[in-house]
Amino acid sequence: MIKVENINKNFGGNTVLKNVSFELQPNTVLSLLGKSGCGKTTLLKILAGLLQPDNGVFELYEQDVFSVAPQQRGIVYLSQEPLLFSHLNVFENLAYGLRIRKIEKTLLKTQVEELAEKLKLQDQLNKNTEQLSGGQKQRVSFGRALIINPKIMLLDEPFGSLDANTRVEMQELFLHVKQTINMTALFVTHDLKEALLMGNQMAVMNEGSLLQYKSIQDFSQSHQAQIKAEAEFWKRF
Amino acid sequence: MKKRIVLALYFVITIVPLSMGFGYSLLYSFGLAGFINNGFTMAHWQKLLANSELFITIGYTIYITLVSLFFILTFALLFSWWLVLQKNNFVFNFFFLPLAFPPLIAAFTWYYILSPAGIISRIVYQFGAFTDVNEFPRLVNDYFSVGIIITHVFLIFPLFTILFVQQAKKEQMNSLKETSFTLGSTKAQFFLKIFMPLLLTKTAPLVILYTIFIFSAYEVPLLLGQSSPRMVTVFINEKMTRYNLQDIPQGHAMAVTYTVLIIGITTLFIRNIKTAQ
Amino acid sequence: MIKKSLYLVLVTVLVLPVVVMLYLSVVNQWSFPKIFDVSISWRLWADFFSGNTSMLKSVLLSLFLSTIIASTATFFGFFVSQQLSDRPLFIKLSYFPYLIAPVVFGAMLQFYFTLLGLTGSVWGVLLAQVLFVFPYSVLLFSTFWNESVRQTAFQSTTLGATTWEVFSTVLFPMAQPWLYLCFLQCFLISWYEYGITQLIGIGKVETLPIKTMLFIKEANPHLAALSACIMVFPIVSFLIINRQLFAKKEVIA
Amino acid sequence: MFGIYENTMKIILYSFALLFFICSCSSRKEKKETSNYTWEQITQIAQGKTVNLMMWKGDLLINKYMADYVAVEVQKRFGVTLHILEGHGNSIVSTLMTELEAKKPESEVDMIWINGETFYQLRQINALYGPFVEKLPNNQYINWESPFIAYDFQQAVEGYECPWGNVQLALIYNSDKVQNPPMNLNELEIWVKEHPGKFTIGNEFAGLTLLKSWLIHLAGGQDSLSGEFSEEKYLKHSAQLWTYLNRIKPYFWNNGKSFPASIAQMHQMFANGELWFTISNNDAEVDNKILQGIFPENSRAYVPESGTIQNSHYMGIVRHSANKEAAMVVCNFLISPEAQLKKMQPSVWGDYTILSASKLNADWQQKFKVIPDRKYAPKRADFQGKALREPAPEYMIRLFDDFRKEVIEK
Repeated sequence: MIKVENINKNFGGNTVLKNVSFELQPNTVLSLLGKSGCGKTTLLKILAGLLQPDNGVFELYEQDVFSVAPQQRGIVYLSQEPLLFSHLNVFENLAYGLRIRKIEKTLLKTQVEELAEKLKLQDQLNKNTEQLSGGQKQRVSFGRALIINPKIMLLDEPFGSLDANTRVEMQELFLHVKQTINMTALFVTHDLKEALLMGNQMAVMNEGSLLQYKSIQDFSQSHQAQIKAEAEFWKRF
Repeated sequence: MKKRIVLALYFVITIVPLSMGFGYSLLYSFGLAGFINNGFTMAHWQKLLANSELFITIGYTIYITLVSLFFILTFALLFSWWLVLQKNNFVFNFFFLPLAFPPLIAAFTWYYILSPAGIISRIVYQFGAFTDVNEFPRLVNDYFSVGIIITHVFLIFPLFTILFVQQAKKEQMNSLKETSFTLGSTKAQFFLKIFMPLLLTKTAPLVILYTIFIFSAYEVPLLLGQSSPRMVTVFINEKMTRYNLQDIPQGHAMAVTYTVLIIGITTLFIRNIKTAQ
Repeated sequence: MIKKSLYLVLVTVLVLPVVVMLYLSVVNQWSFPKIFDVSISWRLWADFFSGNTSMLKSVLLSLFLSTIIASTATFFGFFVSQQLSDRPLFIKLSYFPYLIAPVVFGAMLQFYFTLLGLTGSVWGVLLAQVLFVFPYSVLLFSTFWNESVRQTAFQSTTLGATTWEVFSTVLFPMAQPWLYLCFLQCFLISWYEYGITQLIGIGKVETLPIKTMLFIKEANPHLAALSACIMVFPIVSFLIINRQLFAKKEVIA
Repeated sequence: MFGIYENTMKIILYSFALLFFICSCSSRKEKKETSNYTWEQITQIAQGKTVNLMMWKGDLLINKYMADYVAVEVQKRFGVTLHILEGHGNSIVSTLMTELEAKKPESEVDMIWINGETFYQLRQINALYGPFVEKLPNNQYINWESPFIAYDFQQAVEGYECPWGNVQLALIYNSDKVQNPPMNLNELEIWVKEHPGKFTIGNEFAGLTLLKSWLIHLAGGQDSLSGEFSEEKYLKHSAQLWTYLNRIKPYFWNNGKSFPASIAQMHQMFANGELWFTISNNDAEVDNKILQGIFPENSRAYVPESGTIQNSHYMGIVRHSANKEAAMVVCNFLISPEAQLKKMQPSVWGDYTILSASKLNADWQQKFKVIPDRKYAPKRADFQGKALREPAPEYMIRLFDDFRKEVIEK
C-alpha cells in the first residue's frame, strides 16, 4: 500500500503544493490529470527524491520513504524529454541501471535483449541515440527505467512531445507492458482521453491541490461536460 | 569562373607555401639545397637518428603534452562539475582572464612567480621557511619542467572549463543527473559514467586541437625549459641557429619529421570530425 | 570546506599573473628577498605615455599589423568559405598550415622570404602571418555557411534581391557574430605572434612581442613587464566588457 | 573522394618544380668595388646612409653605450643612422647564410659584432667584406703588435675584422661568502665539495670560454694548443676535462642536472645569492655591475692561476651589404681614441682598449692613464701573465657539442 499525506511545498513565497494526499494500490496506475503549472512535476520530483517537501508523509508498505536517498528509493522519474545518454548506444542506455548495480555480463545481456524484444527495439541496439525516432527514444527511456523493475514509475507526460499516431502506438505498448509486468505507476497527462485509457484510478490536480476519485464513474460524473463535448465531436462523422 | 579563381587563391595561400617550405626542408635535410651541402647524403639523417636526440626530444615533448593535458582536463572537469551544479557562480567570471594571455607572457609571468628569486620564493622566505635561496625547489628550467606544465595548464584549463560548462548546459546535464539518480547511480558513478565521457566525446575535436598546440609550443619551453631535453620546436630552432653549421641540415630534418607527424595527426583528426555543426 | 579553499586557490592562480605583471612594471631595486617593502615608481609608465621611448612605435606597429591582418583575414575567410561551402574537404585543408608551429613554418619558409627580399620588412612579416591566419579564418567561417544560411540566401534571391542586397540585408546581418569573432581572434593571433615575426623580421620588425622578448633576454623584468601589460591589459578590459563573445570559441571545431 | 587528393598532389608537385627553378637561376649583380675609394669619398658616400648593426644585446650598459653615445655621435658627425638589431653568434651566421643561399643582392644586415668562431664560419662561407681595416684613419693607433689583437682564434685577421675591445675571462665571486677563491682545478674541486650548489658553468659563450681555458691548462698551459686544430690533442685533453667535470658536477648548482642557458640568467642568480660565483668575459664587468646596483658591493673578480683566455671582439662588415662605406665610417669612430676612452670607464662598460698607448699623442696618453681606476676588478697588469691565447675555432665548436653530449646529457 502506498500512502501520501499532506505534502506541502512553496518556492519563494508562492505555494506550489497544498496538503496533497492520495493512495495508490500496488500494480495499479493512477492517472493524474492537470494543466501545466498545476504543480504535478514538483510533486513527482518530491516523490522521486529530487526535491525536498516542506512537510508531509510518504509511506511505501508502511516504511517512510522521505528519509531514503533517491538512489535507494527504486522510484524512477520519467519526464517528457527522453533524456537519453547521447554518448552511449541504445544497448548501453538500456543497460545503465544494471551496469551500476554491477550485474554479471551475460545475465545483463539477456535481460537487455529480452526487454528490447518487448519494446520492439531489438534491431536498434547498437545504434546511437541521435539516429532514433521520437517514439523509439521514448521507448528506450521507458525500457531504461523498467529494466531495474522499480517499485513505482512516475511518468510526467511521457508522450507529450510525440506525433498523434506514434502517441497511440506508445499508449498501446504501455498498456501491453502493464499487463505482462506488475507495475505501479503515476501517469501524469493533460489529455483527458489518455488519462482514462492509461489509469485504473483517476485524480485531478489544479493550483497545487489534488483530488482523488474513488472510481472511474465518480470521475466521469464530475467531467460530464468535457466527455459529452468529446462524444459530440465524434458523432458528426 | 569566379569559383575557379577563389579556389586557386585559396590553394595558393594554404597549401602551396606549406608544400614549398616542406619541400625545401626535405631537400636541405638530404643535402640537395643550402650552402654547405654538396649533393645527396643521408649523413644528416643518420647523425640525427644515431645520437638519439630525435627520440629524446619527441619523447620529452609527448611527456609534456600528455601531462599538461591530464591536469588541464582533470581541473576543467572538476570545476565544471561544481560550476554546473551551482547556478551562476561568481568565480566563473575569473575563468575568462587567462584567455587574454599569449604563451609568451604567461611564460614570462610564471617565470617570475616560480623562479628561485621569484614572488613565491620571496614570500616563503619572508616567513623564514628557509635561509638559503637554494633550498627553494626548482620549478623553472628544471628537469621535470614543472614551470612549463603549470603555464600550459594556466593557459588552457580555463578555456576547457568554460567549454565544459556550456556543453553541459547544452546536454541538459542537470536533468540527466536527476534521471540517473532515480535509476540508482551514485554521484561518483554519474560523474564517471555520464558527466565525464559525455563531455569528452562532445569536445573531442577541440581536445585534439589543443593537444597539437601544446605539442607545438615554442615560447613557453624557450623561457621555462632547460638545455636538455628540449621540446621539438626549441630543438629545431636551436639546431638552425647554434654554433655548428653542420647542425643546420639536422634542424631541417627534424622540421620534416615534425611536419610529417603533425600532418599525420591532423589527417586522422580531419577524418573523424563532422564538417560543420 | 575544501571546495571553498580550492576556489580561493583557483582565483589566486587565475588573477596572480595579471597582478604580478603590474607589480613588476612598477617596482624598482627589486633585489632578493624584497617583496612588499619595495619602492614603487611609475617612471616606466610615465616614459611610455610621454612617448619618448621606442615602445610607442612598437605599439603602433603592432596595432597596424594586427588590424590589417584581422580585417583582410575576416574578408578573405567570409567569401572563400562561402565559395568552398560545398567542398568541405577543401576547407579542412586549412587545418594543416594552421596547426604547424609558426616558428617551424617560418624556418621552412625563410629561404623563400629571403629570396623575395621580404626578410626584415613589415610586409614580409605581414605575409608570413597571412599564411596561417587566413586558413584559420576560413575554418572559423566554415561553421557559418551551413544549409540553413544558404537556403535563406536562396530565398531572398527568389524574392528578387540583387546579389548585393542579399549580402547587405541577409548575409552580413546573420554573420555579424562570426565577423566580429573572426576579426577579434585573427587580431589576437597576430597581436601576440612572436615565433614567425622573429624569424622573418630578423629583429628589424619590432612588434610588441619582439620588444618583450628583447627585455626578457636582457634579464630586465621591469621593462618586459611594462610591454607585457601594454599587450594584455587592453585585451583583458575588452574581454571583461563583452564576455560572451569569447564563449563561442568552440565554433571552430 | 579521390578528386581532392589528386588535386592537392598536383599542386604540391607544381610547387616542387617552382622551387627547383628558383634555386638554380637567380644571379647576383656585382657592385663597384668599394676598395679603391679614398677616405674622403667614403665619408661622402656614407652621408645619410643607414647601417644595420647586428649584435648581442644581453647587457643593459653596452646597449646604452651604443644607443645613447655611439649612435648619437655617428648621426651628428657623419649623418649615418645606426640601427641596432639583436642577434649573436650563429644566428648571425645562419641569417647571412640564408641570404647567400637565396642569392639576395643586398643584405639586411651591414655590420656585425663577432668573435673567433663566428669569424671562422663567416670566412668559410665568404660572407665578410675586406680587407678594409687599413683604410680606416684610426687604424694607425691599433695595437697590432699584441697577438691577442692581430689573431682571432689563431686566424690572422688580415683586415677582414676591425678590433673593437679586448677582454679577459674572469671569475666573479661574493667576497663575504668566499674568502680565498680557488686558484686551480683541484682547489675548485675541494671548494665545490665543501659548498655544494654555489658554483656552475653557463651553457653559453662565457661558460665555453672558461672550459677552453681549462682545456689549455690540462694540455699544458700557454701555447700547448696553439696552431692548427689537432684532433688527437683535443680528444686526449677533452676526455680529462669531461671526467673532471662529471666528477664534480653533482656539487654544482641544481646538482649539475641543468646548466644556465644565458649569462644574464647566471648574473641574476649571483645577484640574488643563489650562486656565489658567476663568469664574465670581461675582467672589468664587476665594476659596472656594482655601479648599476645589480651586483652586491662585496662582489670581486679574479683570474685563477691556471690562467684564462684573453681575446678581442671585432666588428665585421657583410660582403653583400649596400652600406659598406657607412659601416666603415662607424667602425672608424668605434676605434677612435675618444670612443675607446669612454668605453673603458667602468661606469660605462669597462671594456679594455685595443689601441696601443705608445702610438697615441701625448694628451690622449695622459687621458688614458687617468681613467678612474677599477675599484673591484683586478688591475690589468696583475693578471697579464695569466692571459691565454684563443685556440683554433674548431676547439670551440667541438667543446660546445661535446659539453652537451658528455656532461649535460650524461
